[in-house]
Amino acid sequence: MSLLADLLTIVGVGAGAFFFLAGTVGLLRFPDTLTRLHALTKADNLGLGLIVLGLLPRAGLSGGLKLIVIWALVLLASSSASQLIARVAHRGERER
Amino acid sequence: MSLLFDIVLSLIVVALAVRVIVAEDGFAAVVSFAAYGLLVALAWVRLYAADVSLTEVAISGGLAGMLLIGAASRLRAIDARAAAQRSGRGVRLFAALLSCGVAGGLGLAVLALPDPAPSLAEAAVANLPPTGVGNPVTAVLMAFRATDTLLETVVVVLALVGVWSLAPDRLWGGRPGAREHADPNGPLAFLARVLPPIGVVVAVYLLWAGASEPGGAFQGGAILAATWLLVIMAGLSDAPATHGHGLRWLLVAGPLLFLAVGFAGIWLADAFLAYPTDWAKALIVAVEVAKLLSVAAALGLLLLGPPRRIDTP
Amino acid sequence: MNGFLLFAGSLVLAFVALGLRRVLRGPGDADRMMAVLLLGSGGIAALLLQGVATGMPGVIDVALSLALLAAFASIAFAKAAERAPDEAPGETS
Amino acid sequence: MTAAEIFGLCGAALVGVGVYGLVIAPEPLRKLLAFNLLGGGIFLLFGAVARRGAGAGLGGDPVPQALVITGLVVAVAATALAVALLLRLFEASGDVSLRNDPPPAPEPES
Amino acid sequence: MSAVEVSTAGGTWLVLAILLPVIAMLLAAAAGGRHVERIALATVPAGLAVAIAIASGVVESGAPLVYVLGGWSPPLGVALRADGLAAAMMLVIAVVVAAVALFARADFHVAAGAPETRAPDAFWILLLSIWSALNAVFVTGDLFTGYVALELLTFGGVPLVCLDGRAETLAAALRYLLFALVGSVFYLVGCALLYGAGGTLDMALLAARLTPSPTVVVAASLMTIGLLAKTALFPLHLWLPPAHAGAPPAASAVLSALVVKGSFFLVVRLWFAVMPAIPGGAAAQLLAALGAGAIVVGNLVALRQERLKLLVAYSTVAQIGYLFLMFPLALDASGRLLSGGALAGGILQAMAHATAKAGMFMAAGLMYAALGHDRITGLRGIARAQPLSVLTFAVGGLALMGLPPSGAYAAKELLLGAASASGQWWWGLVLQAGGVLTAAYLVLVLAHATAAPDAPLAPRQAIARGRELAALFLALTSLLLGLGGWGALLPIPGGSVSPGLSLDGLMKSLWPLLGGGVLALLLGRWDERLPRALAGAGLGALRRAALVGGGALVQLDERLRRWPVAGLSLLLLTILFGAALAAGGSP
Repeated sequence: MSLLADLLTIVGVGAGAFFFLAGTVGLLRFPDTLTRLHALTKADNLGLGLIVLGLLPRAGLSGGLKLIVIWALVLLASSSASQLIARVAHRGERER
Repeated sequence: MSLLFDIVLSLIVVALAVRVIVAEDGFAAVVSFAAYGLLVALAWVRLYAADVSLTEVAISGGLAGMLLIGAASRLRAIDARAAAQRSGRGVRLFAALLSCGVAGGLGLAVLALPDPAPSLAEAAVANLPPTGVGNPVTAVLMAFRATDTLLETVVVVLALVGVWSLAPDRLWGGRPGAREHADPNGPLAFLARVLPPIGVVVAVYLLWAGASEPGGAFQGGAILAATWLLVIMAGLSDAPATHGHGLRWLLVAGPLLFLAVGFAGIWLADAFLAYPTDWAKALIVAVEVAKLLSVAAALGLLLLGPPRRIDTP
Repeated sequence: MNGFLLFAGSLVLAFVALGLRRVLRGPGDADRMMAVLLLGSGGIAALLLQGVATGMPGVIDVALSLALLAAFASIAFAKAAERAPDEAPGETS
Repeated sequence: MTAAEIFGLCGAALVGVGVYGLVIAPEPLRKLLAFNLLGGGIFLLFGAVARRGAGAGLGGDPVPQALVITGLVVAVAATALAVALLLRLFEASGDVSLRNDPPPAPEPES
Repeated sequence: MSAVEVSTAGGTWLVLAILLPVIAMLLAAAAGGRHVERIALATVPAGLAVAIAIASGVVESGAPLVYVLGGWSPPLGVALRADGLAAAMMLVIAVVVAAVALFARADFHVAAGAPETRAPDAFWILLLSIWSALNAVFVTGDLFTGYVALELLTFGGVPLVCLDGRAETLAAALRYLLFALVGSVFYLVGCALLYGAGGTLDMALLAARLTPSPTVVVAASLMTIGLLAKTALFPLHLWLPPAHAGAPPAASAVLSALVVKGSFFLVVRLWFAVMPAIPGGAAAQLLAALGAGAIVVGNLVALRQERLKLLVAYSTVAQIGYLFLMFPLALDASGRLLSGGALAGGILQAMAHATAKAGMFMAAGLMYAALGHDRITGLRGIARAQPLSVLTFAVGGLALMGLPPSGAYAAKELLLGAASASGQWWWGLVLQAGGVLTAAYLVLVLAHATAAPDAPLAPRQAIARGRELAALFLALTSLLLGLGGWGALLPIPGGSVSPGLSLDGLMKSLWPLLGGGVLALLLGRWDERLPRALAGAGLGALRRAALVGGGALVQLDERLRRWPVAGLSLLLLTILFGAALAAGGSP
């Protein structure tokens, strides 16, 4: 059981870290603002989700609940924030 | 391993700080500053100061970040003009030299701090029981050095009076900020409907947790203020008129209750701002609740700025 | 295991810090804001890993506050950007 | 080397960067950012002092930590006042340069 | 750990001194409208009574009053302590606040039934907060509480500068705020380092615990320079002239007489109460050298001003310089108190300046109100139209110049005595020269004000007699301050200082007037008649030469007041002070 939990932690956290790497690469390499934005939000939502998943077995009940709330908040925030940023970027391009 | 982490974190923080100063673009400087604030919050965790980290996140990251980003966008027009007045190379070099001298002196002072370090940690823990709270930082803020905290809440109110006094005469007592016309179906309005309940819960939680764990009225108040500003920015509720009596009493309620409890201490516990042992925790929590509301209102209004419009009947 | 968590935290932080080069490059303000957004989630991840690994009280609460306030910088940015063109100096003086 | 020393030196460096910016930056908003960097550096110095004073089961001396919390609130109030002043000056004059001394307070038209 | 400190009888007054204005300020902010003025005016007598109670308590017990806040004694808690210095300062500040409040009623009155207006609301609240902050600075025994009080003082002072909302005053306020903030954070760094070195921020405990070390040297130099920036000691005075000259008269009086005294007093505390074991001989000489620079540049640039309020503001720059002459006279090479007389002289000088300068700014404001301008060359006839205002200006100027029995005279005697006792004749010379320089602008203004007008002057606005009397009262207070003796509160050798009311003493102090007259003739602004008269007397070349010198000083002052230059001076001085302190440490 504990082995299984440890395995979940290692896989989850490792994969999460990888997605953060992917998000960074996307932010730096992708050609224009909107594609960068897409890549970024996908990657960091997924990355944080996987890390939270990996940490769940080690966090206890109330701690785990908090972790999930945090993830949900980040999902909410980043989707709205990216929409807002996208609007600004879109308008900026039209004006240019 | 963790030392390496600290070193890398410090280097990134300093690099970001340098960029804040030397960035050509004013907005890039502000954004770098926001990133810097985030990383400093991590540094506080590394320094075993979760209370400070919470404050840094809520106040510097949340409120100051919003404030500065807003200001940078509005001042964009004159940014280039101001930047053209950059000092000559010689002056910059001389300034850099002197700054290095000051920083070097400070570094020397840090390394020369005495060993073993003097500390009040033991005294604080030993005197914790009569205050009734479990978090030593809260005990320092609310009991051992409560006077500083009291004066600080007054400072916040005074800063707000100062900001309001910048309004043109005819707008005195009016509402701060521009009138928001928000898209009721946009992402902002959506956030402004979903987040406030969570924000209130988190603020109250931080206040409640503050008695025994990291947290407290300032952190909770800052989060409450940010939540309030979100609702205003989304256009779901207008900024309040600054002549309102309810608002003004709310602003001073925290410091006034603090003062009242302080003076009651002269009779009940033989000293100003002393708490009778049995009542200590209840009184501290009561003051914290009032402070939470006052601080939230004051910080929110500080960010909204001076009154800018008068209601036309 | 705790060592692994701390290491992963450092790694995530290092990755997102690299993304900060976008702040320098731009070209638009939107690109700059994105880098901060990424740093925010990365910071939260690093805090969670720290908090679970060390068990220090309050660290998870820091992450919670950060998550709550993560969107605020972007909101302030969007608001300011939509207001900027229609405001000229001298308006209220 | 300890974490306290590392962040203490980091604080010292931030103070250096901050004062440089305050002296050199021509834009007032940048000066304000520099002031905040300077303040942040000082708070980190407090943090380093607090960490050195760890004891009695605490990771740091709570007194300097509490002082930093007070200081942060004061600093944000100062920043808000300065921003309000800056924006008001911008509205009133369309310029916010502080580099050269403005002719001090000419008489209002009588 | 030291023995637990306990509150003394009457210690509660110290709490009231800080918090009475705070309570009033909070109530005023909440109630708004007419209540603001009423609450403020009701607080004035109460605050005055508290200051008197504290002073009499100190005199009676012959020891500082102490209050341990919350019963938590230092090092963990905070103690308030009022010694004689604090009690004397609080007394004078209370008197000035009372007079300013009476004076300001005309400008910031809200009539019955009128809607709430901005400037009165803000002014009274800011005045109360400044009073509270100053009392906190005077009685605090804790460095960090001092920091919070300093910030309270700054936040109270800055909005006063731009109370009338003109762009120029907004710019002046922004400069003031930014520079004052730098000053505060420099002070704060020192707090962090001293806590790291001593494990407390309590002044008395730190004094016992600190030993010379690089940490303490760096802390001391940063704190000193930070406080100097807030006090506007030359060459860190970039913000003062525009800020003090642009504000409304009541606000100028508060800013010039009161606000700068807060940071000055903390310098005194730092050097005399916190670091008695830190050898600061060379650094003290440096402090006084800056003071001497302030006296020369401030006074001479004041002579070249076109406007009366700017002249008075520059004279404040000079007077701040006087305050720092006491450091090398009062401290010996190892940093311990050598001459209580010099310390008492410095504090008396601060008290004399607070009263005289407030009165002079108010008088200048009244002349402005009557004339609609304050050009010095346009003052002709004002002495006939407004004799009391001109008299106030004259009395204030004479008091600052050191005419017996003024506070400045007593201060000068004490400082001169200390200078000759310690063989530092050069500071005695500066003190004497300062009197001549002060006399110069006094003569200049009075010569213009008393000249016959070309046409009878019709005041634009009737000036209430009460306002003139409030200003005159302050100037007279300064002139009669030396009669107070002060030995009960200040460490004066022999118990009291002679008021110097002999014919001989009076004659001696009139000499500076003569010298000042010559300087005013050579350097002042006059209309065409005078230069022609001088040329007729063969002195034209001399005046031209003097004007070239004066012009160079004005140029120098302008350069120094540019932002980057002032910033560089700040850093350079910090490093110089550090070096001076470090040099003093290694014998």
